[in-house]
Amino acid sequence: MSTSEQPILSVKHLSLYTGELSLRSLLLEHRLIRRKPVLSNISFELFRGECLVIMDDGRSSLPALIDILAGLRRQSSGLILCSGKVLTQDNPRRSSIIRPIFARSERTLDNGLDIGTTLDIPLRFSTELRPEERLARIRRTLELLRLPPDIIYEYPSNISPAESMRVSLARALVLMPRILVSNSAFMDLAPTIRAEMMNITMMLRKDYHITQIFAARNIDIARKISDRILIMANGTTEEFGETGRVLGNPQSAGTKKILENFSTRYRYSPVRD
Amino acid sequence: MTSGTIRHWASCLWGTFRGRPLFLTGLIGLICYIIIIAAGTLFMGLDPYRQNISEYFVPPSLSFSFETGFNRFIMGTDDLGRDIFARVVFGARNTLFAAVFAAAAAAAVGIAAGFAAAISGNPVLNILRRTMLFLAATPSVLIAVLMTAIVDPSLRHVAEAVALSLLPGFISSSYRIAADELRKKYVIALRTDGAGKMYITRIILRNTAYLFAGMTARAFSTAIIDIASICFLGLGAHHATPELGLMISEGMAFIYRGNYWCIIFPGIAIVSAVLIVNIVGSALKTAIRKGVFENASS
Amino acid sequence: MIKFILNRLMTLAGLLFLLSVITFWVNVRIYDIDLHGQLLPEYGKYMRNLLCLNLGTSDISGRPVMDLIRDTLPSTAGLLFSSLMISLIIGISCGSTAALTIDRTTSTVLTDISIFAASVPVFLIAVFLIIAVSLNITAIPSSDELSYFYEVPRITAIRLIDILLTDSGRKSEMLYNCLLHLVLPAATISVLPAAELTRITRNSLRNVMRQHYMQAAMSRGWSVFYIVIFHGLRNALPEIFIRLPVLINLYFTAVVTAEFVFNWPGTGNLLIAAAQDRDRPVIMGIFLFTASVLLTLNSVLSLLARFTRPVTAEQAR
Amino acid sequence: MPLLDLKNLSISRGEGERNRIIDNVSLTIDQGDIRALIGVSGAGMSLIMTAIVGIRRRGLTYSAERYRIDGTDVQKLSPARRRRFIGRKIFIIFQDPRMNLDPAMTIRRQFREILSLRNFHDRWYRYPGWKSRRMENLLIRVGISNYRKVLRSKPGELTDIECRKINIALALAYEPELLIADEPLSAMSVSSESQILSLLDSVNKNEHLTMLIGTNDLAPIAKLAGSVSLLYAGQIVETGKTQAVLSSPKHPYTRRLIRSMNEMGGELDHDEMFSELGGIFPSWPELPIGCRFGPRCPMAERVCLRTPPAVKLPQGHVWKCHFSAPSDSE
Repeated sequence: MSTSEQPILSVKHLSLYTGELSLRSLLLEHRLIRRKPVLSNISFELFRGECLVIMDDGRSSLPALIDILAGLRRQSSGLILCSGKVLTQDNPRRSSIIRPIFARSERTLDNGLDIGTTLDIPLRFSTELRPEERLARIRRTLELLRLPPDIIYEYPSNISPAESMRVSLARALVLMPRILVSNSAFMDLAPTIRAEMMNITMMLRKDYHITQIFAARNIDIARKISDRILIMANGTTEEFGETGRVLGNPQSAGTKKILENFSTRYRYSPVRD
Repeated sequence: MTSGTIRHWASCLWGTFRGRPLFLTGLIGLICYIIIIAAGTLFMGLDPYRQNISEYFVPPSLSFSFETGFNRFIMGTDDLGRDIFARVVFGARNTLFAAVFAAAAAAAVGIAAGFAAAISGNPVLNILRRTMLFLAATPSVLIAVLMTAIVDPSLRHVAEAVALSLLPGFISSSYRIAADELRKKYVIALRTDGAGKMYITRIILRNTAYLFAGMTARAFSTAIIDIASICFLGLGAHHATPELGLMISEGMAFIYRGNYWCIIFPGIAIVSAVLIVNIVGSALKTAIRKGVFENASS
Repeated sequence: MIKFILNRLMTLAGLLFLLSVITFWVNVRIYDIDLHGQLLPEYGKYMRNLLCLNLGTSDISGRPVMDLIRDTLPSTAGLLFSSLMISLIIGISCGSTAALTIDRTTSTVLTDISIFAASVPVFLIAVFLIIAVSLNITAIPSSDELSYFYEVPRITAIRLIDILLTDSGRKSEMLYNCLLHLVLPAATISVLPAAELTRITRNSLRNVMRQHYMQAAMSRGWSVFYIVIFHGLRNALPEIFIRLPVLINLYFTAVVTAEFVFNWPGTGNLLIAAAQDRDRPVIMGIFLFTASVLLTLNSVLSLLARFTRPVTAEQAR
Repeated sequence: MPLLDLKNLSISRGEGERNRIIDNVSLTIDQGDIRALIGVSGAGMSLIMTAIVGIRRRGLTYSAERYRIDGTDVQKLSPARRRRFIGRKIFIIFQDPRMNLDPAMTIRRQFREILSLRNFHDRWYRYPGWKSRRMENLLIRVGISNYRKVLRSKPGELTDIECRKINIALALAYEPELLIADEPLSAMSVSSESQILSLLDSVNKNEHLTMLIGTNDLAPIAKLAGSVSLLYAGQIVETGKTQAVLSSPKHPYTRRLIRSMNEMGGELDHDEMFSELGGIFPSWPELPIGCRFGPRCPMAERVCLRTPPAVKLPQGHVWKCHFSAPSDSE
């Protein structure tokens, strides 16, 4: 796609600090509140239908970044622009623009609500559709994810883990958001299930041009699915760019370190024949 | 749908009560208690105040003789010849009504305040919640004593004192429960779905209803005990009024003469009431939890 | 952490202030002081009296309230302490047993017993103890703290200690007599808190036993007793501390009732007597005293709960 | 003689073959071997592991035909002695690294506890202060340089990777014969993962510590594990030396798994679809009747759906399928 068009998501100088009351800093730095930087000055751009994979190296703050993008936390400074317009945390339309995928589905589904209601809630609160339209939308989403249509009468306790995984994906998709965000738990699934999920997201990217942001730890996956990659270390941007270029000839030390750490002598190397 | 839900809840309730014999006995006991109180206070024309000086300290018996028919006082009479059965029935009614009032008021106000403080992180409400620590440390007896300093003692004031002493517990624990739920993953997911505060409140209330049922039942039993104790200490109802605790404190004067029945029957009434409330309360807790979370049957 | 301590201290101060205001208002209502325009001076005077521990004088006996409290408090303290020990030992051991033998008969039996015990009012326990024990075993008295033929010099005002300190020839029988007097009240008081403590310990310990570190410790094959004491109860402490205020209320009611029934020369008995003949200064004084003590106790408990709770990863980050 | 010899362990939720959550699982682990146990979440890995160390869930019935730890028949021991025996021989590390450590105890105290409760019959380091010396050595051994601070702090103040290393250090201090690790790599960043892997390897090489590692992805530890067992819906479908299994997988599920590993490992180009395994993983109430993989097997025949297959075993490479050497029909 042409990079001339304006980016669908552009993050500018995003920073996050946590402050805590501490006597030591009061005595040493004469400040009652000690600020600990979690994210400092993260900025990247992403175009429609692209897939960004964010990787980090240990003790850095990838979850915080994902939370901010998903709208679960508030950044200390910096902007998140969605197709040119500033996207605030409490934007009522937010959930139809950028949506998180909750990979730990068994915890994020309310055991008291049946799947239909769970899928209906986002539609009810951020669209003006009539009930039958909402139901139609839900059915379409279910068949898109190859889930049985009568699963909407089931309860989370009665469906298998794989199904509930798809259900939480459907929950993210009913609003047909422009951007999907997911944390790394999405990538820790068993290979066979992961393959299915990867296929679904690829299909979404190809056919519906949904932009996707994944946090990943597996470089093979990153190389496979992502167009751009953001390497973070200690809460700062280490390297950002086209996946092929970054992983092809890494410039920064952090990227090199990740690459060499990933391909340990224990990792399975496919037999080429 | 509605009929389905009704059937679902009915099945959950009945299943729970049938599940454990303890629960079943509790249910039966509750029904008997209600029947006895209703019949005794409304239909049987008993009078807890009438004194027949001629026959004081009549021992309880179910004896039958052709002249007099059944013994009129199945639970005997006290020092003034008042029918203890009548006094127990009316006393149980008074005590239970006061306890119901206290528990219900405390539960309603407390849960509402706790949830409001938790969900709208309103500083004013939270300061109020903090000040509730003050009451949390003051037992009902103490409040009752303070009230006697201001107003004349009466059952109503006792009930108010007990409600006041129950309130802070409700507020703090409902706040804690709501805060814990708000931190859970599924609520966060709801928030990202764009659900409003009211809806989230509804969901949380639904998922924690069983906890509150248990709490309210415990508060009810505590209220019964406290009211009885306060009246026993002579800080509550006026002497003539039939009240279980009061009856016992009056009867204590006679146990050295061996007239145990003055205190045994009120005692049994109190203990059975509290036991029934506890058992039925825990049964309801289980049933509601089943009804909310085990939807496989519906 | 500092923030938390400051927070608690400020709350405590605010609450004590609130308490003083309430009692002041009650005083105003009782002795209908007309404070037209001079509310603050009146309150200042009241506060000054409070700060000099001057709680007024009793209407009946005419003695200062503070002296009354000082006389009666030690015996209450002794009673409270002994029953506290009993109920702590019984409650924690029963609760741990119930938590360990979960869904076995032992656990259900213990739980049902605790439920039953928790649903018997204190005064009933007292009355039934009198009927069952004191009327049959005449050696065990059912009233007062020490029989009248012994006179003990007031040293610490706690009878047991005084007896131990005296050098009279009849020390041993005095001690025996004192303990006999202690039996019934202490037993009465300790039943309810023990039952409640059993419930609390059982629930919180059961939650702890589910954790992975407990399962790991179990899988090491160490003695269950050791694991429960040093890992289980240690980690159950915060939960227990959070629930303890309930116990405080129970203790208060129990102590007052027991002192009333067994005619124990303690503060509770004094309070009830004052309430029955509307001796307002005594009521107000004891209320103020007890309320502030309980209030401080609650804050201490919440601080303890906070300190015993281990740091979680979120707080550490 | 194998260190762990477990034959036909079954864990069931009631009567009948379809209620067996764990169905006749046999594990024999040789001295000094690293056995990888591969299965998706819900296949029952953690159940098997907790059963091995003798932790039983409520409402489940456990049965095993044979359970020996180097030669001693554990089932013959009295419950108390069994607990002590198993505890002496096996050390288990659960998935969440932080929840393995008592959150209220400092690391030093936990080391102390392990070093003092496990009685070492007169060892060379029985001199005053050997405990602290030893725990510091162990912490350095697992690659924690600031051991003084770590020993002082409580689990809540440490990072995940530190907690994992401490778990391994505790295991080394305990000197078990068998180390059971459940998902030792889950939610680890890349560099921490490599650290843990090399640590496990060196421990296995130097201390000759036998390991049973449960994980849902074989790829990261393919070269580490000497032998591998694949778990599917509570049954072990294939067991063998890792090389043998990787080079000539027998069970269709294994082949599918290895194929998806190949694809993940870069066999496909960018944005090319993965090949999928249709259907969903069966979980307890809906366990299939015949071969549990039957409904999803690409080459299933009628017999697969009717009768559970027998176990085939040429030279230590065991698999559970009706067809002896299935033709590659994919």
